[in-house]
Amino acid sequence: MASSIRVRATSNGDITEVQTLIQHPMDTGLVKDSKGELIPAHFIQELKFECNGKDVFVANWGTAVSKDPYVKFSFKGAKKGDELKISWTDNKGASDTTTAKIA
Amino acid sequence: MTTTTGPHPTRRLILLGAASVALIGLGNLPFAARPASAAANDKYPEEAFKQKSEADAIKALYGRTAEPSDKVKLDAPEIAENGGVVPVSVTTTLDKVTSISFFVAENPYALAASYRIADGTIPGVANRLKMAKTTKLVAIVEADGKLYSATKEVKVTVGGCGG
Amino acid sequence: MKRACLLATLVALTIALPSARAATEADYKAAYAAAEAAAKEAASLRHQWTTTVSTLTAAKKAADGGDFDRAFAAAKEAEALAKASIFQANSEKEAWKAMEIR
Amino acid sequence: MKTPFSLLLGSVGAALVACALTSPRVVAADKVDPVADAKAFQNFFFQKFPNVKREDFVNGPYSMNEDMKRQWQEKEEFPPYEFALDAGKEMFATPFKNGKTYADCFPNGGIGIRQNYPYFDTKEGKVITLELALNRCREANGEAPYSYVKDEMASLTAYMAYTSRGKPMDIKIPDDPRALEAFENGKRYFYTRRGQMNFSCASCHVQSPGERIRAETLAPALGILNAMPIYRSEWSGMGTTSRRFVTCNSQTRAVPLEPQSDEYRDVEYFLSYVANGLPISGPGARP
Repeated sequence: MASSIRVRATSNGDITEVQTLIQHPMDTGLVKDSKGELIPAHFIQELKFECNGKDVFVANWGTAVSKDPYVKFSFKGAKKGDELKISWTDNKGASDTTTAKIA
Repeated sequence: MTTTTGPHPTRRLILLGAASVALIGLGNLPFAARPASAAANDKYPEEAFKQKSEADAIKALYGRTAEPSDKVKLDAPEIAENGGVVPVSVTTTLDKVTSISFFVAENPYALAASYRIADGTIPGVANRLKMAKTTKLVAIVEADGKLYSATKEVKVTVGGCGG
Repeated sequence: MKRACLLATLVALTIALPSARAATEADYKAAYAAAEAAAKEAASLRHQWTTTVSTLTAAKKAADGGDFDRAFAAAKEAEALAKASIFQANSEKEAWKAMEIR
Repeated sequence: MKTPFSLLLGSVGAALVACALTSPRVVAADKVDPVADAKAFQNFFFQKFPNVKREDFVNGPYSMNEDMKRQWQEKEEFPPYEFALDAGKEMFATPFKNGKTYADCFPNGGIGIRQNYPYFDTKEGKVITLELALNRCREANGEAPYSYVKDEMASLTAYMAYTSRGKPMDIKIPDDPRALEAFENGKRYFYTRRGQMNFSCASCHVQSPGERIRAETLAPALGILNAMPIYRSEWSGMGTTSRRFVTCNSQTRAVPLEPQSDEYRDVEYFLSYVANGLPISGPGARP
């Protein structure tokens, strides 16, 4: 199955811009389903971006991050072809990881 | 989605994750070299995410208050197209930034997201947040151990003519 | 706009009928049957309103609970709504042309 | 009640004259003229919004409001329908149990043809929409049909729309009285008031596009289906044309019809035809 993480990392000069879209329900635990029962909270808590063995960006998320979450940031010190490792863990202990080459 | 469900309750997994992050951190010292500031520790700020009000959440996360600064540029829509998906971003000209966080005052829990900015990472982030209703949105940037903030009001209401 | 006010008065008029004494189950049954017939006609004209359906269900629920006053009133209201939607369907057969871009 | 015969005759005469004066097309009104209708429809919007570029009308509410257009363009960098698009592409290539695929059911393998849907099938004498054709393809190959309002149908139509992006809408009305009748039926549905709110599609999308109903900015009717299927933040999920018609009905407190019922297929035929020439922009992201 395709990874839940879509990532686009493009570098120009020394700055690499990273965009990520992750397939995840991000349930708040405050919403009821059609039968009126509360849908339990299920959301990504930590999302890590690692490049050349260093954590360049770490996100700690609560329940207010949108469904299929998106995040964009940039960092220096990487060049075309370097590998970016992205991994997330959610409050149920599930996790997923992927790697992407910087274009 | 390859999901590896942790054998033990999530707390164990998070601590494990946090420990490994700390090790890497020590490995090349970007975090350790920074003066010890409350937010830069690597544990998932469980307490801060539990706070209802924005003031309590800031205190729980950073342990002190922030002062407004025009060096923090917060971009958010005036009227949210939809409360479930509000594009929000922040950039700043401050340097030695170690953390950026977003607080949605009127949400059940104010702290929405907190980002740890490593050395060499541009201090800025764009993301999409949920907002329960018309609310004050606060962005906090931690730079060189001090807190700077920017605030904007975002109008949120339901759409449609009400079936 | 004139047609909308006409519609509103029609609905208000039929609901405002004062029911002097407490409604009995028989009153409710008669009112419900009339409402259901009107709703069927509205459905056949493909102009049913969601509020007609929900008011009919509310009437039935009240009746099942033995509260025939509320059930009777709800059935009357459902009938009024169904009649209004029938009026809308018939008047719109020609009225739509007024809004057409020519 | 006996009205003098002459009085009656006079009033009928007056009415006829008045009628002839008011609308030059009174004679033509009975004969269905889609070409003239489409021309009038497009000119109405081009004149009402002179500074909206013609092809921008397909962007719905975003063609009406700069601030929302900025929010939309930000989202388009990494749109939320990305997952549905990939799923649709995968489904499109996955053979049925009998080894055939969707490509065998459609001209040109189903690629780049969305702009010709819906079309009028002269054999069956009715409008065939892309969603109906997809389910027929599934049934013809021994597969169960998908729900018209759920994700699978949205993913398939998202992929097919994506392969037609930028191509001008190109709907044909054959010279067949039943096709003209379907077009007219769709037009009648579009302008007919329904529901307790007593709104027609035109009340919102012709009389007040660009204005708000609470937080939502209303899209112009011109090109309103060019972006289908759409990922709506409100649904935090994909929606097909069928799902949009059903939800629009319930918003005006009208009981929705069956997805793909005659009225829905005909109004899709009408709305697509009058948008001929405007580019396909699906799948779209909407509030």
